Amino acid sequence: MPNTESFFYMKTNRILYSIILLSLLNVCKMNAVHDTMVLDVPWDNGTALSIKIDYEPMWKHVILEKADSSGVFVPLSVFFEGQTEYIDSDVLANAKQIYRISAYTSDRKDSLIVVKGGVATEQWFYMGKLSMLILLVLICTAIMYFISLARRGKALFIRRINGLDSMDEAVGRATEKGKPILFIPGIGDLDDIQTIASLSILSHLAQRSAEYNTDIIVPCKYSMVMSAAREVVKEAYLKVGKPDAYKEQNIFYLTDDQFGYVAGIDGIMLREQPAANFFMGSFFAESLILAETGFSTGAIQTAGTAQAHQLPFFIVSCDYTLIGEELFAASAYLSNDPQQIGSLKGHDFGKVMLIVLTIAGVIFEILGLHGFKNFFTVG
Amino acid sequence: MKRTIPLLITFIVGLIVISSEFIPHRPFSMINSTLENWYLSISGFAIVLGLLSLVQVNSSKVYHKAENWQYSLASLVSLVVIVIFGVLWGMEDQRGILGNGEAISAFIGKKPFDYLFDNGITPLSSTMFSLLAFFIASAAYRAFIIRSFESNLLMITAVIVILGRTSFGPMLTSWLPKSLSFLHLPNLTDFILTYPSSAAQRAILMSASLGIIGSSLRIIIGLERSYLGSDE
Amino acid sequence: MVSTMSVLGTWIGVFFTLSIFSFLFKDNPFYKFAEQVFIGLSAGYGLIYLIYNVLIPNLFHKLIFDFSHNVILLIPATLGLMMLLRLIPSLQWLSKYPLAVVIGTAVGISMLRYMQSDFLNQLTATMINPLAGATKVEIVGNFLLIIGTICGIYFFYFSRKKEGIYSVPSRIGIWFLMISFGASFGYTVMARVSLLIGRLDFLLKDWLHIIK
Amino acid sequence: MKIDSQTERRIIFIVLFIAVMLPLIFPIGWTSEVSPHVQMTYDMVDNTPEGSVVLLSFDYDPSTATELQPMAISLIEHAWKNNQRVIATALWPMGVKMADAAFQELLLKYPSKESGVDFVNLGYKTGGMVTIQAMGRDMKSVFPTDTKTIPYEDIPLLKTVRSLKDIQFVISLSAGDPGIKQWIMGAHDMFGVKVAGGTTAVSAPGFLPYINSQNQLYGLLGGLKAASEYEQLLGIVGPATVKMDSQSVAHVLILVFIAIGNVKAYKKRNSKKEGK
Repeated sequence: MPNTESFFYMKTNRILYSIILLSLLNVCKMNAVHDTMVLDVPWDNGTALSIKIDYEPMWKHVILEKADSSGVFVPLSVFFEGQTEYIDSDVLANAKQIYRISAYTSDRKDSLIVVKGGVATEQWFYMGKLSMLILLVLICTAIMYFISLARRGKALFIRRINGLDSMDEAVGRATEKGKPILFIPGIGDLDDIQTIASLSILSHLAQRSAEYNTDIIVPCKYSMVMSAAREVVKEAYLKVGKPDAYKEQNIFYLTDDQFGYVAGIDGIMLREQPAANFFMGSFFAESLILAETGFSTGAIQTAGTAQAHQLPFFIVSCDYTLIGEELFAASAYLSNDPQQIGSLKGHDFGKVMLIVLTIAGVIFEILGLHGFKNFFTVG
Repeated sequence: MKRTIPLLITFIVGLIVISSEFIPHRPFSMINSTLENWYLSISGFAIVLGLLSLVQVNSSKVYHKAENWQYSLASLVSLVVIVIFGVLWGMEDQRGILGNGEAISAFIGKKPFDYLFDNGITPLSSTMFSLLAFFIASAAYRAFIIRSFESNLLMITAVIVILGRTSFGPMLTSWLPKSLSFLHLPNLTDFILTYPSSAAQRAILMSASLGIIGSSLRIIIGLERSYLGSDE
Repeated sequence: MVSTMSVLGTWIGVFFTLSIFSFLFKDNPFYKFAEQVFIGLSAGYGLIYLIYNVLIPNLFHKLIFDFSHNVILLIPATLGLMMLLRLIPSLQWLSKYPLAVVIGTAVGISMLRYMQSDFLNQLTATMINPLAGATKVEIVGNFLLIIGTICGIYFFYFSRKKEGIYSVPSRIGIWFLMISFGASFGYTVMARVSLLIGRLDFLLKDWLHIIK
Repeated sequence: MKIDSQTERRIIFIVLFIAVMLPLIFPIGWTSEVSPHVQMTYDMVDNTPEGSVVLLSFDYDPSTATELQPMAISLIEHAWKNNQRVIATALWPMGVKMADAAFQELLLKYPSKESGVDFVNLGYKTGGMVTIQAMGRDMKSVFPTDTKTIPYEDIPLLKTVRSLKDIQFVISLSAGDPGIKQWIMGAHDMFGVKVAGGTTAVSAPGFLPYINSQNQLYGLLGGLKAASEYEQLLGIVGPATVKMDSQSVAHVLILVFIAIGNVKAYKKRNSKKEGK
């Protein structure tokens, strides 16, 4: 690129100069570059322009430059053979951009320059995300519809989920043994929806433990999770009418460090000997350390995570494991709360939609009709 | 009231974030990035809460001479020491309030904070993590027993993949004729990982995404509010 | 002096390494000590790191040196401080405001990102022409991929009892899940052993100098 | 002979410990085949033009360094061999130090590479995906300075880099969350930047669905084996290659454990039947 730069090296007023040059060249070389267009990329945030060039194959080197704020052209891209479009996605909205296209033959004896400008504008809708919006609206509407159905008292069926009934038994066993129960809300922060799902399960378990007068220990990896967990447990104790039994010091922060947190929990398991362990939320590599240490202390263990690659470890080391969506279904199933069950029905609607769309997509692909898949392709 | 306004805030903020995904026009596109930056700062402050809880729990153990209080003292001391080091001389290329502590760095080879990191946190963290090697062996020994059809599937795939990932696993099946090359261990491992395993992972991801979308929606419209706690 | 300190550093590292390993045998004072030091050090590390790398450059530095352009940053600063009001019982309720902003932002973003990456993109990735595989093995694989995905999703369908004909796809779904879990487990062994190798490498190389 | 389960565990632990240690002291020297996802990553780096700016995100901490650090070193070395310029960032606090360590080690081999010109370490930011999205809009606002507190605009390497879109590819070396997934969602899905990943062997299967026709992920290095394969492709004998022997021995041992476990369970079942 630098050697071609030197050929047309101009210090002042490059734009004017090149326009004159362009008109001269165009006279002697008609038809060489059929068309050059600088177009706004439609339906976006006005930060992209599409530069389209239609040129004869004789032009082997096509260089695209863009004028910066002082009018100096800086190189942007070199077209490879056969390339006809370049998307400049680094453009300020609503400001005129000037591009210079220089084309050379392979022996560099002949050359041609075109200067064009264009404006990228902000639109009010991202067309590329239409399918996402439609599906999102469909799912959300379905969820809200089922929630309102449930609230109006319609009985909605949810099948049994393995492992959930045993959670209450585990709390019961801890009570018999006079040992505490340990609840780990995962290592995700409060911005992880799994953590929030985990907190609604905690709410249920805290109620049970309050009823049975069993201590519930909740070590947290993040301060915000700790604050929220305290609120949740406090409310649960309040609900069953035992606000005085609530012990704030049992819900505490350990450290933000993944393995520091695990080391601390292992210590708690060995020293407090909880009779029931619950691992609910987002887990990573630490899953097996927790589950195996818990196993060696003989606790009943229930785990639940949507973190697909940690599931095998929970499955081999825990008594019950909630897999993926089951974690989100759990609090609906446990609480029997109509709005949560309604929501779960809405998710099921989404699953049916997924299955139908997948089958339809496969059929369209087999038939060679790619429009269907393309419509759902975003980004 | 004390809970209604926060719920309203969550609703408005959530709605802005979602709509700005689809509306590329200002001001929506700008509000979103602003909110994203705020998020960083707010969560930055929150860590203080956790540290105070840690100090509270441990100092009360020390104060009341609870069982194992000596260890709580160790925890407090290490916390205080590393924080003081960090505040006084900074970390890495960041200056502390006493500057870069050239003299002390010359003495121990690096800043005291970094020294504690390299010789304290690093070995502790990696050793804790390495315990997994032992646990995965004991879990395999205990759990991979021929039982039901489903658990056998789990065990057999695990064994194939364990073999396929070693250096010599491939040698075991390299004699197979070309027509049966898909049974060659590395190929079989890749096949399992690329097709059936991917399919299951996809099913988990897709259905869980619905759970996440649903929970998010419930939080935005204020139905799920456990994280805010009681209304007092 | 530097070399003495670095030798001392290695010995500290060795002490902590062996203390943690001793946990495999049983709980003991060395592990208890190492565990508590670990918690203290890493919590302190997190705080210092956050101050130097997030709060100072993104907030304080901007507010102090270029206040007029960054007035808006007073909002997150205030919200951050409000988060700390949790410590004062009578003002605890105020900490729910920043929490609401944080959750609102996080939830909005998760909803969109999971919709796009885990729902839509995985959906379109499964919309394949199974017959387009280059080899027989690929074609079989493609069919398995489609069937496995569909049955797997059905496994998570909660609105119907798994009885009679309806139990079939869900059962197939479990098979796929089990294969996937087995594969993940097997694949992981390697990683876990690597970690142990890393520690042994430290003990044998940096400490005992047995290996190069 | 009756052994309780605690003792049994301890025996397993000790045998494994010794079995992993011995090959480190007495190396064996097995070679391995290169798997396709490693090749894809290698090709992506190899096909990126000279002078390009690339980004390596260090989303791990010392605990996973055995697996991920050799990848970091190989990837930086590969980029430098091709005269690409490397930006290091971290979504994990301790990743910053891992990046520094990797650069330091390679500077011994490539003394001509210059900080700020051939590489720069921008450090850590919290926030995961939120941060990545912000980087896609404006890198400077996220990283006002590098880790040496040199202002963004004074770093020669960053002259042409305004946002993520100016970066040829992102490779996230990730031990968990935030990591590859956030980069896929934030950088690829939102801004169309090529993303590849290096991760621990355990997390790798979870990312395979992202290697698809959408190219959400351009390649994936999973664990030490992938790292040693990458070293093989680069033609160097690195730390990963040496450690593969121990690996293989440990794998066989675990298979032996599984076999013993089954024999034991079988005997137990038989004796129960006889007991009846």
